Amino acid sequence: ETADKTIALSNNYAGNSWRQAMLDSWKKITGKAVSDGVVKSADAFTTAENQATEQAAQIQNMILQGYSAIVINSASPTALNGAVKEACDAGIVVVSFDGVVTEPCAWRVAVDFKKMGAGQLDYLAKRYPDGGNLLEIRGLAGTSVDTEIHDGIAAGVSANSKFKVVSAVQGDWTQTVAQKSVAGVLPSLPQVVGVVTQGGDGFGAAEAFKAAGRPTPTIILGNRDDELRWWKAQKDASGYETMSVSIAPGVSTLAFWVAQQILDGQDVPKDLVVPFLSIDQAGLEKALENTQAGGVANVEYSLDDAKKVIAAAKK
Amino acid sequence: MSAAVRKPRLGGMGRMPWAFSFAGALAIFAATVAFTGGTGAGQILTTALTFATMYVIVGLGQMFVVTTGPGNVDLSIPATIALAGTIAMVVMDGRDALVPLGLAAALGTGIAVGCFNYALIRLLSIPPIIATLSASFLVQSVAIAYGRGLRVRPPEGFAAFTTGRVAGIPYLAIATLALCLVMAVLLHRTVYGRSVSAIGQNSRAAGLAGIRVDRVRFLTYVLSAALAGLCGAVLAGFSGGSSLNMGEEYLLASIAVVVVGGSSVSGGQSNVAGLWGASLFLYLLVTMLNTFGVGAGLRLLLTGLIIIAIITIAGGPKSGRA
Amino acid sequence: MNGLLANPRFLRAALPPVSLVLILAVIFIVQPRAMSYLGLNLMLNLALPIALATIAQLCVITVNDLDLSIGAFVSLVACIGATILPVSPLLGILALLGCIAVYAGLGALIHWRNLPSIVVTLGMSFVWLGAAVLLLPSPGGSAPAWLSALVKLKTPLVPFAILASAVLALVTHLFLMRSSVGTVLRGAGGSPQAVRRAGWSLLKAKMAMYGLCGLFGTLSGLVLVGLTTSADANIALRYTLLSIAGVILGGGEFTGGRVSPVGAVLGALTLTLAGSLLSFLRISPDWQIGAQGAILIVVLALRALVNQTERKAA
Amino acid sequence: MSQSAGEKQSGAEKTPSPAAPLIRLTGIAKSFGAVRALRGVDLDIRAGECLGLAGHNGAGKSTLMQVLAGNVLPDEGGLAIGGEDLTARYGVARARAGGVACVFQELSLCPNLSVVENTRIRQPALKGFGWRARAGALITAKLDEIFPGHGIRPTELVSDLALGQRQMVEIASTFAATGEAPRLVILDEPTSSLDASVAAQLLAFVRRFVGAGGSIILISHILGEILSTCDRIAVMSDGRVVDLRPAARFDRHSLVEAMGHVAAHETGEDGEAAAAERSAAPVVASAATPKGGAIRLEARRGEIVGLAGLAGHGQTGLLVLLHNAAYRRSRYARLDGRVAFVAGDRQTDGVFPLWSIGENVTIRSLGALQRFGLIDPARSRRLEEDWQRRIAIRTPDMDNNILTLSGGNQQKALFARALASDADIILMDDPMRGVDIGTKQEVYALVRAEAAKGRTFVWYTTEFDELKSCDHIYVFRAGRIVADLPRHELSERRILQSSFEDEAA
Ligand SMILES: Nc1ncnc2c1ncn2[C@@H]1O[C@H](COP(=O)(O)OP(=O)(O)OP(=O)(O)O)[C@@H](O)[C@H]1O
Ligand SMILES: Nc1ncnc2c1ncn2[C@@H]1O[C@H](COP(=O)(O)OP(=O)(O)OP(=O)(O)O)[C@@H](O)[C@H]1O
Ligand SMILES: [Mg+2]
Ligand SMILES: [Mg+2]
Repeated sequence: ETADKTIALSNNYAGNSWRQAMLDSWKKITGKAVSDGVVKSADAFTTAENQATEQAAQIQNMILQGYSAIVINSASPTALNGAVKEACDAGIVVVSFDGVVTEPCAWRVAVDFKKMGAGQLDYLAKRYPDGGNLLEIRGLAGTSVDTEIHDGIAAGVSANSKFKVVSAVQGDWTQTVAQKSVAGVLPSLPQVVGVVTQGGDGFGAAEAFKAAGRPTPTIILGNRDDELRWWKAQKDASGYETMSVSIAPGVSTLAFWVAQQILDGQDVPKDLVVPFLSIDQAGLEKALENTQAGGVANVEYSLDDAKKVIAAAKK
Repeated sequence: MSAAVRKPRLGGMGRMPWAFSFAGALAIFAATVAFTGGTGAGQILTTALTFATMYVIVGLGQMFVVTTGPGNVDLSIPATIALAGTIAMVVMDGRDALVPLGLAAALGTGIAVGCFNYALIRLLSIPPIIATLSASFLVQSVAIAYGRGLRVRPPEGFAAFTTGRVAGIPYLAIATLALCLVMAVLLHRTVYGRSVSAIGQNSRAAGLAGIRVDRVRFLTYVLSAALAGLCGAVLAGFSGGSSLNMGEEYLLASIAVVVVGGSSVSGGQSNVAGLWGASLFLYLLVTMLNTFGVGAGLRLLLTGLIIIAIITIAGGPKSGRA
Repeated sequence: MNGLLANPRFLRAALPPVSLVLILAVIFIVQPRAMSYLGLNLMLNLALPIALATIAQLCVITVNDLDLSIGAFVSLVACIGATILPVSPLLGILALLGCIAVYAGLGALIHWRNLPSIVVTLGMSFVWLGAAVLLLPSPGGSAPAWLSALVKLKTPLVPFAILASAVLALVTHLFLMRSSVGTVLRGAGGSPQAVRRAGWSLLKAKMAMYGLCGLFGTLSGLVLVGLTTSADANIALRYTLLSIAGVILGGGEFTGGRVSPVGAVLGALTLTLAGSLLSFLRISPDWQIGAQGAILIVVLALRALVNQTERKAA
Repeated sequence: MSQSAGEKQSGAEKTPSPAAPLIRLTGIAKSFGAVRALRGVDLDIRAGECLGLAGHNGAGKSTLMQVLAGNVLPDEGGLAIGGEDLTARYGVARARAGGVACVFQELSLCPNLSVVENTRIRQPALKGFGWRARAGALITAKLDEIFPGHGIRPTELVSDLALGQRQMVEIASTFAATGEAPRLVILDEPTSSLDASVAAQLLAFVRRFVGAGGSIILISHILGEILSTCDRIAVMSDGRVVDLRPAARFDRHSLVEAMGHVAAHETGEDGEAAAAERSAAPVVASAATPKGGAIRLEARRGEIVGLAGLAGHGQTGLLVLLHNAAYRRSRYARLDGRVAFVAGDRQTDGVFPLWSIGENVTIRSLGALQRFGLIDPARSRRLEEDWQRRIAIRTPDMDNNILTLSGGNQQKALFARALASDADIILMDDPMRGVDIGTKQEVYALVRAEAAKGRTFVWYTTEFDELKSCDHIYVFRAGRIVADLPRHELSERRILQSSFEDEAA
């Protein structure tokens, strides 16, 4: 029974479409949960800048406001540990997702980022049995997600030794930055067969290749609508093939239900794994249909989904 | 540019403060080309020109603001870029016929932000650095509430223009060069330009010399925000749609191109040519380090050291009298 | 009393504490639970590193410069504190001392070549950040236990953050505003030429102020990493703008050596509390960012009022 | 200048040397780029004397003193204090150790510090516990000694003080000493921003100081001051000492002659004093003082209106008010016509330090120099050169930076800025500070000629002589206009009476 419980979302950044979709999903699902009387309230909070210190202060304020549970998309896996520990000590349930925290008292709804990186190489190995040169676009320097995906890619490359990463540039998970970085190195690069990414920078890379007048390699895409549409256009025109890997913004709703289950007294393991969102050549049209123009491909979770994930983790 | 009409008149100042940025850009370009063994030199230049234009456009506005004196800086540029880009794309609605309207909307957004900035600075006498920062938070919120983070694609024709080129030279660079010529004339040959410089040196004296200080500063902040708005529209066209975070890198970049380009941060002195040098320099620097395959940490470190080295060699302004 | 209220200088000095009290009052009304030891502690313990960074910024502003690298520097110190310091304290301390020395060196370079501080520190912000990324490519590390214990000290009656802020304000006030050395350092901001003509070395003054900036930046980083227990390379980038805003909120000015350490510390606390107030108000996420801007504007608008009385009095 | 060498020799011969010189300068030369500021100066300063230094603007007086104070290293020449050769490694510290202190032409106080704190900056020995009390006592004692009735509180911020008060603090803190008193104090135009009574206090103190065995170098463009106060007078011209005699052997006429100017004829002193009626031309400017007061300032077309009174009693404020009224509606002032301002405090109100002399001159006239909306370089060049000639700005090239000019020449550039403009009304804020006597005469003539052509001048001045050029005079006290004198009623006694009435009552 959680009808009198309050849950807060602590979000550290709102400046891109993924985060906006994440907040939208939260609002949609929790709004319904509140009106159904499942929980008393589910407020969302966002900090102005993507900074761990600001988010730590935000969490401390939530403790003060007496929330029953805090759902966190963290700016840093470790820098919030102090604040998270304080929340736990105050008897608050803390569930982290996407950007998870390492503090043992918190729950984690994690995506296997390493697998997300390695999976790209598996796909490319199938496409190009002879291997070839790769360009890697990395995320924001100094963040854990960037490191983990990169490690996954590196592991994939060493497992498929015919591939070689000839250049790695910083994309900062920002399309315009990725476009600029790729455009800068392209002139000096040999032929590349594929571009491995962290999801979301693919379209920028495609623009850069086009501007340089080079043939478009297989670019691993993310889940933004414009990327998918570009893919569709290429597919219709020339049978272009690739894949898309990403995290569904709706994972926030899964975290919400997990928090609700914990408050409900259910036994929930600390580490839960959600599959990342993967779209293949065949699923493209369907994904496009379900994606809002200019938005991102998304999956929202229900209470039952959450129960399934929890059950799977218990095994 | 038009300063050359008369022999350089900057008494004790470095004679050509902008030359260093060009020299730096050239050196870095040479190093890059040497590393790649000459492949892609032309290509690198072309892309450099493309990306430098964005820096130059926002740099122009920031330069005028910085010239109006110490403490004057516009930190609302990134938020304005995001908001204006979004509005422009929504107004253009993917139709080429609406491009002029979209550009006007972007400029209008910039002008509105500029007015708001200056209202804070003047009416509430908030120091510009904080005023524009606070304003940028509000603008960012408006952008979020208005655009909802959705990406609207630019009209085909507009996108083609922003990415197109003739003989390896991007249209965008040509257009920006024309804009720069206008700005240089504005800076050196008009009463407004002289007024900006005078206010930057001593605003009380400027007022007593008959300059309408408030009006000039107002126009300057509006100009800066309008150019940021323009940059937002162009950037959205260039990168296939607007996004909320596309302005982020322009906060530091807009300041960096102004100061590396040889304008004085203590106000009163500026030049347009240096913006190009500095923009090319900053772009080529990242490209070079990317080409060398330097990791993120080392790349940041080297970027910083090279900026400091350049400014140290170029030296600061020498004061006239002991 | 009437005379005091009419005195613009007094009003200006009173502004930072008044804004702080006002914002605190509103918080107490909106969220009565904040009115407790625990509440104050939760709201303010992350204010201490900000206050330290603000004082660091104030040192540089005193000599008419601006430090755009303090946020990156605090991040680097936090990284050192979470990686080198626990493993080999001696090396860690040496590294920190080295950082302070680099700061003092920057002061010397800026004076010697007559460089604009904004450019040099802008460059340094890349350098510090790069060093932090090299040191800690992905977030982690852990702060030495003694450091965490120290900054999380449960002092009786008044939370540690408030006590420490008060001590910080007092010490810097005594040094900068009351001591004979501090007077010369402020003079170097007010009229460098006058100070030089009186036979003081401007080079030493700049180096001292930059060195102090480095020192307070280091303290800020250490306190921060003690509170968060681990670091990442981007952890404190925001401190650059926060610290500038804090100095201005505290009644300081960008040029002319007009600064107030007590005001600056109060300004830093006000900024932190403004963030808390926003959480308590439960604004729609779309407008939360904008509300931060709005609060800054409101607090600074009070300054405008004071300035107006000042102009009338003149 | 051709006769100068001979005169100098004779001067040196005829003055028997009663004591070994305290300081001996030999062959000091200094160039700033192409400008040869000093071309080999020999000068002795004796203990217990007041040495006057006169010379046209840009003669090199300030530069020589900067050398003496250790701020500027000479290119050539030697310097000895008390017979000891200190040429090598001379600097501020050496100068201090030798007992040399200097009040510079440009104020050098820190505006953000209080009077006490500024005293501390000057006195390295003031430190440790209780330094504030000691510094306060020191500066108060010195201020009381030199300027009785100064009314300056030691805890006040310097930025809150009027210009004249700052000058007093500067002088007092230079004379104040924790340990040994300074042996030589250089005063570079110390009276330029003091009103007559305070200046008299200072000069009286100078005599006392000299009487007690100290030495003073006094630089001033007010010849009466130099003649009455100094023991010997050295005249500089174009970087050389061209004449040096005991003061008694100079009079106003010969001093001016030695400086290279034709002796000024005291023009129009009482010639037209009979013209009693105020002109009937339309009123172009009128203003009330914001502090109240019954008398309104009125200026008619073609008039020269003088503002008198002690320095810091609201004259500058009223001028700024009038200036702003030309652009914005004002409660207090109304202005009918275009306006230009000549600053007296040139550092804060006048000069644009990054610009050339030419740009500084043309800034007020840019509107008229436009063609098709753009500034026409040829026209502005013509304007610059025209005014360089008309007002004799001493520079090889108007493209040089404004700061390469001496103080007085900078002032001339500001004059040119206003006179070259299209203004009908010209507001002058004690603009002759530091302008040499020859130029002054030329500017007076220019002002009168322009007034005759219909321009109106509102002229605040601290020098009584300048009021004689005015048609109508308003006297200020405590922010109000307290007297309104037509020229034929003007007398030094009337002005002083009005200025001091309160204190007298
Ligand atoms: N730092 C400097 N750079 C260039 N020229 C200088 C500098 N200082 C002085 N001069 C030049 O040296 C000459 C002597 O100047 P100085 O200030 O000594 O004159 P002065 O006799 O004090 O004149 P005034 O009575 O107007 O103050 C002038 O021509 C001046 O322009
Ligand atoms: N409109 C204005 N804007 C800014 N400052 C002003 C303005 N009007 C007056 N002031 C300042 O107010 C002060 C008061 O000036 P006041 O009239 O007392 O000067 P004053 O009598 O001419 O004295 P002095 O010229 O000797 O300093 C001046 O220091 C001036 O700088
Ligand atoms: Mg002089
Ligand atoms: Mg005055």
